[in-house]
Amino acid sequence: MSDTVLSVRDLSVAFETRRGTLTAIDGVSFDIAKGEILGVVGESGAGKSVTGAAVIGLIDPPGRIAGGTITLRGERIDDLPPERMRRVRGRRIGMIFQDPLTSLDPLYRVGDQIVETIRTHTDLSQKAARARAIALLAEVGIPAPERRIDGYPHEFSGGMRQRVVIALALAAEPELIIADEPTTALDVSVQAQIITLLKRLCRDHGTAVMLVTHDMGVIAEAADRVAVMYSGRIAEIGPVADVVREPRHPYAAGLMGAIPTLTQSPGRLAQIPGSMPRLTAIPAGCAFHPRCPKVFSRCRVERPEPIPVGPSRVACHLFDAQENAA
Amino acid sequence: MESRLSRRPLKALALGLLLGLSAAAVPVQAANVFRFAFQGDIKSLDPYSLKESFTIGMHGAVYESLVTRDKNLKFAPQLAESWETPEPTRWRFHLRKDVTFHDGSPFTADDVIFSAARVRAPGSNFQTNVPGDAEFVKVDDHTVDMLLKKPNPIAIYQFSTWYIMSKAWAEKNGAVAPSPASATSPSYAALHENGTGPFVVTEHQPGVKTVFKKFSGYWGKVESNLDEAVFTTIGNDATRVAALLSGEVDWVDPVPLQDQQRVNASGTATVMAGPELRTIFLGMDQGRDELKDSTVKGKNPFKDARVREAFYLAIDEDTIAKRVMRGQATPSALLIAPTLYDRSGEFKRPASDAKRAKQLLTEAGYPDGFGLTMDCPNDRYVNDEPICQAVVSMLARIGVKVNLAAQPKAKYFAKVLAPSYDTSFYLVGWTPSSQDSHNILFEIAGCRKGDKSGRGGWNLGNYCNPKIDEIADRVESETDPKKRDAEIKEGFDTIQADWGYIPLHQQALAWGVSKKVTLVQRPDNMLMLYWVSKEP
Amino acid sequence: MSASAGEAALPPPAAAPRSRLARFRDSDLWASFKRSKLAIGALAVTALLFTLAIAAPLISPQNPYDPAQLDLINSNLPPLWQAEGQAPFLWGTDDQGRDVLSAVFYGLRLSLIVGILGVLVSGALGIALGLVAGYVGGWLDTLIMRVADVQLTFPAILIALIVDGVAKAAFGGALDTNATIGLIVVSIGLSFWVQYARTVRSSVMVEKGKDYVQAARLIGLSSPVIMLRHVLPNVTGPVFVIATINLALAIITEATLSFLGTGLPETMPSLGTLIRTGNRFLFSGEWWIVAFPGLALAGLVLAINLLGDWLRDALNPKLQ
Amino acid sequence: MLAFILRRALQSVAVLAVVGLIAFSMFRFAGDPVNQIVGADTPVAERAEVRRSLGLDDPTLVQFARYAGNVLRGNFGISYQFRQPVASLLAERMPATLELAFCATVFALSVGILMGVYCALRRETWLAKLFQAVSLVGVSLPTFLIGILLIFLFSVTLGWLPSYGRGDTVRLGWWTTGFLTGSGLKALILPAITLGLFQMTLIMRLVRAEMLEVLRTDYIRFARARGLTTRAVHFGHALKNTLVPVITIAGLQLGSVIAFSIITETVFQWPGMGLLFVQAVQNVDIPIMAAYLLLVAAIFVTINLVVDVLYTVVDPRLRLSVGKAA
Repeated sequence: MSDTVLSVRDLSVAFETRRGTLTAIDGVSFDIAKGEILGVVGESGAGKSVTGAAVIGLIDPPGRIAGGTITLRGERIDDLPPERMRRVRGRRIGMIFQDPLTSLDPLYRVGDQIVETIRTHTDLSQKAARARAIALLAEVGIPAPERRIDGYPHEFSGGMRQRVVIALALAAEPELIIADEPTTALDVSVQAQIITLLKRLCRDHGTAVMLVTHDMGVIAEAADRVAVMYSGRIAEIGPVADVVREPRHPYAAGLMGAIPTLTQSPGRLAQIPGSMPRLTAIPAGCAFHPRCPKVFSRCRVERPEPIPVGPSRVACHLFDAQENAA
Repeated sequence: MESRLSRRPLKALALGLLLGLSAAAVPVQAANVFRFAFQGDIKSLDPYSLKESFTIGMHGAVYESLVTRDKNLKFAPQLAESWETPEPTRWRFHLRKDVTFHDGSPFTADDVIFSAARVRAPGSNFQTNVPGDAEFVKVDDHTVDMLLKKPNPIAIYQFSTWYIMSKAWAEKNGAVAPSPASATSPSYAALHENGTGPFVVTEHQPGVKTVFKKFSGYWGKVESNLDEAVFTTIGNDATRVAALLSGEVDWVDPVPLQDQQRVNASGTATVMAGPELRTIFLGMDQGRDELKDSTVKGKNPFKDARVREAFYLAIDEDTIAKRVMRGQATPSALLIAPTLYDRSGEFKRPASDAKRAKQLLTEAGYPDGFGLTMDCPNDRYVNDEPICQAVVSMLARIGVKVNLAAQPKAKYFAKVLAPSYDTSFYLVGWTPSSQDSHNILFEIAGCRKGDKSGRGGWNLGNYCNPKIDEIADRVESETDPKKRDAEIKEGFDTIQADWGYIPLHQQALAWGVSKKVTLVQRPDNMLMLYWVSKEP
Repeated sequence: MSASAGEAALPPPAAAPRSRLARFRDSDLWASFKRSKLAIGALAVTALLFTLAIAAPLISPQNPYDPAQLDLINSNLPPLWQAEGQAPFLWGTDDQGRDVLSAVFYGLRLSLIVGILGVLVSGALGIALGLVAGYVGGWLDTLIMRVADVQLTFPAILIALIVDGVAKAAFGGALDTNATIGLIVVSIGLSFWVQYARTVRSSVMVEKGKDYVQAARLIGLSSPVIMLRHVLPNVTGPVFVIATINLALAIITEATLSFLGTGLPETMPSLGTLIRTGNRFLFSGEWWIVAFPGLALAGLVLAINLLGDWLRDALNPKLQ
Repeated sequence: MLAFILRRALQSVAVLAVVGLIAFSMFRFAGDPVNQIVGADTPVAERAEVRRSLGLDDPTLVQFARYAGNVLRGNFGISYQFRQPVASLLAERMPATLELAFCATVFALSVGILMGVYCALRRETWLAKLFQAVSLVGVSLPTFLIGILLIFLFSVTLGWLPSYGRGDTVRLGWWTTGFLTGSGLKALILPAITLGLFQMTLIMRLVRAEMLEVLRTDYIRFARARGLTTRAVHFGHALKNTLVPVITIAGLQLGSVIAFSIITETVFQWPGMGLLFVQAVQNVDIPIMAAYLLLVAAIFVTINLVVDVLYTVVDPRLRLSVGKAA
């Protein structure tokens, strides 16, 4: 797909702490095309959410973008002044957070929050904005939206609230939606509905989606392509079918060990012994090498760069080595 | 040209504004209001409720007595035009005929007879103001006789603070008795007044403010040019001084000693100082067989005259007067102020001598001293608690360890006064209300018998020498001033020889007075509103 | 995972056993302490004032509580650096010839004693009631928490005044100094327990639901004891913060009581009493009588408040 | 909601009953009331008569019932010092205290919230640090010292404002007000500041802490992700959510403002209930002390109830827990 919406190149994010600078994201690159859903997976602390936050420009101090570029439809947005970046947020990039229970301001009616978002980014009148809000609620599948629009967040169930959040993210017809663990906090039965909804909306509106999750099941169900992150780097990125069925990177392979289906209860993700290193103690060379079953000497000293392997790109010396060996 | 035109309306506007402002600034013939503040409050308007100088003075603006005292404390007629003693036991008072109460009713002999009964009724704080054995008889509407059982030259000495109330008014409002009939009903006379004086009370909020206004139907001529006087209580010393200095009030009492210089330097107010009639003294419990709250068990050291002398000599009154009182006190050898007793000059205060005091204690069997508790008020007299503290440290130097219990006057008096007389060693100030030495010999130095006469009523330590009671009785009926003074001297000599009391000093009055105000300061520390004038 | 990933990913405590001190030095508390100059300053001032208070009898030129050492001749002397100042009265003397410097040292001591005792009483009361309320629950919990609500109505001053008034009415007459201290301590204890109780109670509520308590119950262990062992470490932080801030409040309360005339007597002055008596001389130019005790009190309370403030921020994980 | 309010009301009544019991015990057992009423020289027979007229011979329970009945009818007994019904004494003083407390609260709330918001939004500016420092000094200086310093500065040295009392008041029915005269308004300034200062610093610190916490919540992040203006995020969402717990605390504080006015009223000789109470304590006037206790409790309970109701109005979720009392 050539119609690239988002393009991230060599993105690094650093946090200044009293123990020195911690690099949370280190040289991450990927693209998302129009209407495409890119899944981003990894364990907690792998840098998935930080990547999302970096794209939408919401990294709070002491964090900052330390390097690389983010371009939206060819326009660089990582160095925009705050006020211009604000206009990008909501208008061109929408965001969905993990916990619908806490994402909505409890003191305002949901309708008011949607209208507020619409009117911030468009010239619609109060009345028109309200009509659009009702339409949005209907679109995300809220029954009786004319009535529910005047409800408070606490009057909605978790799934319904996530639908409201999605409606809010869609309010100004953004080109890109960053969905940060949109289903994690929901019941399993509701998860599937939300994913289906997300997919449908994305298809209907042609919106690009960055779907951050640690749940391979969700990825398999929803994503077109997937990026596997480990310790702030992309280990493997490629079409979902390839990565899931034929993971190349040993870490990705470990992740795919057990993919729960949406109808089953989610099993444990990491079947790999050991745990991801802390940001303060990322080993030299390949960050995964202490846990890697196929580790060899080069992994301990040299950091692998992503190299094309089939339709995917994989950051692993193994494939270099294979070529060498062959 | 154009600019001149445009400026004109502005000018006119400014002028108009100015005119308007100045018109608003000129008050419409403002009433001449005197604002004044005292550290305590006027609790009750009932003139028989509380024998306290300031309150009595305030009542004196509203109520009047048969016989009053003038600016020099000499007797002067008030409701009685004149009086005579046709025989030693009969006093005849000729009443003024042109007097009406504030409610418009006329003043007659019946009111005097009623007031004589009420002032001596239970609950009155002024029972001793009128001789207990006196019988009042109406001769006609404007003549009253007072019949005594025995001659009494000082029978009317306390009449100036015995205010006359209206019989009809009291009866109508259930205020016949000084204390209300039932303990659960409020007292009418405490909140309302009906006197004959030059001022009426138009507003009375106990503890907050009391408003006096000129009484249009007053019988006499009033020196004061005030239309209104507003009284407020300001208990806090600093606040009170600040109010005077900022001109919010025209008169305050007292000005704390340490602030007097500042008030005088302010340019807006001055301190009116003068000797007060009140004498500050220390008393010792000589009645109990075992001293209360003391380390001495089974006996009372104060029963030994040497111990009392040791206490007397240990206390350096000169230093107290100079330092604690900052010179605003006159050390006194007597329990009465010099102006009230002609032969005061013959008495000398023994000089302080800590060595001798220590020696006396050793002789009395307390070589290491002993411990006891001292009671002291902390909001009654000028620097009362600092005086007590100074006494404590002076006694510490001869080995006497004093535990000082300083309390607000309400609690203090509740403890040390009748009926419990719960004190071993205390500080009190006393002004003889008759302004006569007999009162000292009778109430302060008389043996406390607990009878109705009131003898020894303020003898909190029960110092008792029967000789003084005999002298007091002779003084009471003695009519020859010379002989009387000699008798009194014998009495005071006896007290001193017994080391019965430790007189300290007469404190100086310290009124803070605005320079706009002229008024009269009498040594009895009463502010009389009818002598107050203020530059309008 | 949120954008604050950097902070959440701090290194785990090293596995090897280390000394308590070493662990403390490595802790966030210590790190944040080193960073905060204000906290260091506050601790230094507090430590200095505590030391002065403890060492008062050793370093004071005079024992201001011993009346035999006071001499009226030396009254109202200005500080040493002024023209009429006299040795050894560095900060001048009050109207009784009391050395202001010594009086401040001893006053600090007394103010701290009253404050600390008050905090101990309120802490003990609050923790006990909080434990009971949280553990027993039911109507007892409701009762205790309702009483706590009522309690909040009445500031320490009001309680102390009422306790004082009632005590004086009941016992009649003046109380001696020790009884007065006791009265103030009780008043402070009675008015500051609520916060401890609420903190402990909520912690107990959380622990009560946890598995180990249920498990302990099942195997017949005395669960209150086990809970105590788990609850107390959890609440040490908050309780310590409350105690620090309450100590400052208690000292102010005592001073205010003294101002209203129900505090410590002038013969045995605390800082509050010194300010009350010195207040009389504010207009007269004898500023040193009130200024030094006032500064000492303000400094003490400020330093303790700063410490408490910093402790609260440092111990609050949400604020890191 | 009605049930909730009803329950709170019932609890309030219970609280008042408890305080009533305490007040009654003070009244009855703290010293012999007879001693306080009659003179010291009153004979035994008369004392017995007074005792009977007060009903002190009845069983304690009967006495309490009678006391409670009297209190409900507004009869708090007769003041020992003033020989007046306590109820009318208190009624006379109440306007002074309430007007002072009102002004102090308005001052504390307006300035406290402003400063708190500023400190939360501009944490690192020198002005915010100055506010923080001032607030600490504010709580570290005893109220009476602040009052005296203010008098010293503004009344004595500068001569701008009066040092004591209420100035001229206007009588409106039984209420006296200082709001309608120049001198009355001027007289309010110093005492209101003195009384409000402590609450102001408290509210400032509370608002600051609460707002910092709110700014970290998901819905604020989400609001920013929606591209709302900083203004809308800070004042539309963050401030409103901050104020919910602040209302509770401020409401509770109003009760203690009234009680704390004891000190301010003493310093400024403000003719309110607090001054009356201090005088009552000094003079062991138990009926006034007991009535004051009851009154403060009643005011507190009423405020609490109002706050609860207000809470349900402001916060649609109707959170039952009374916030996190700081």
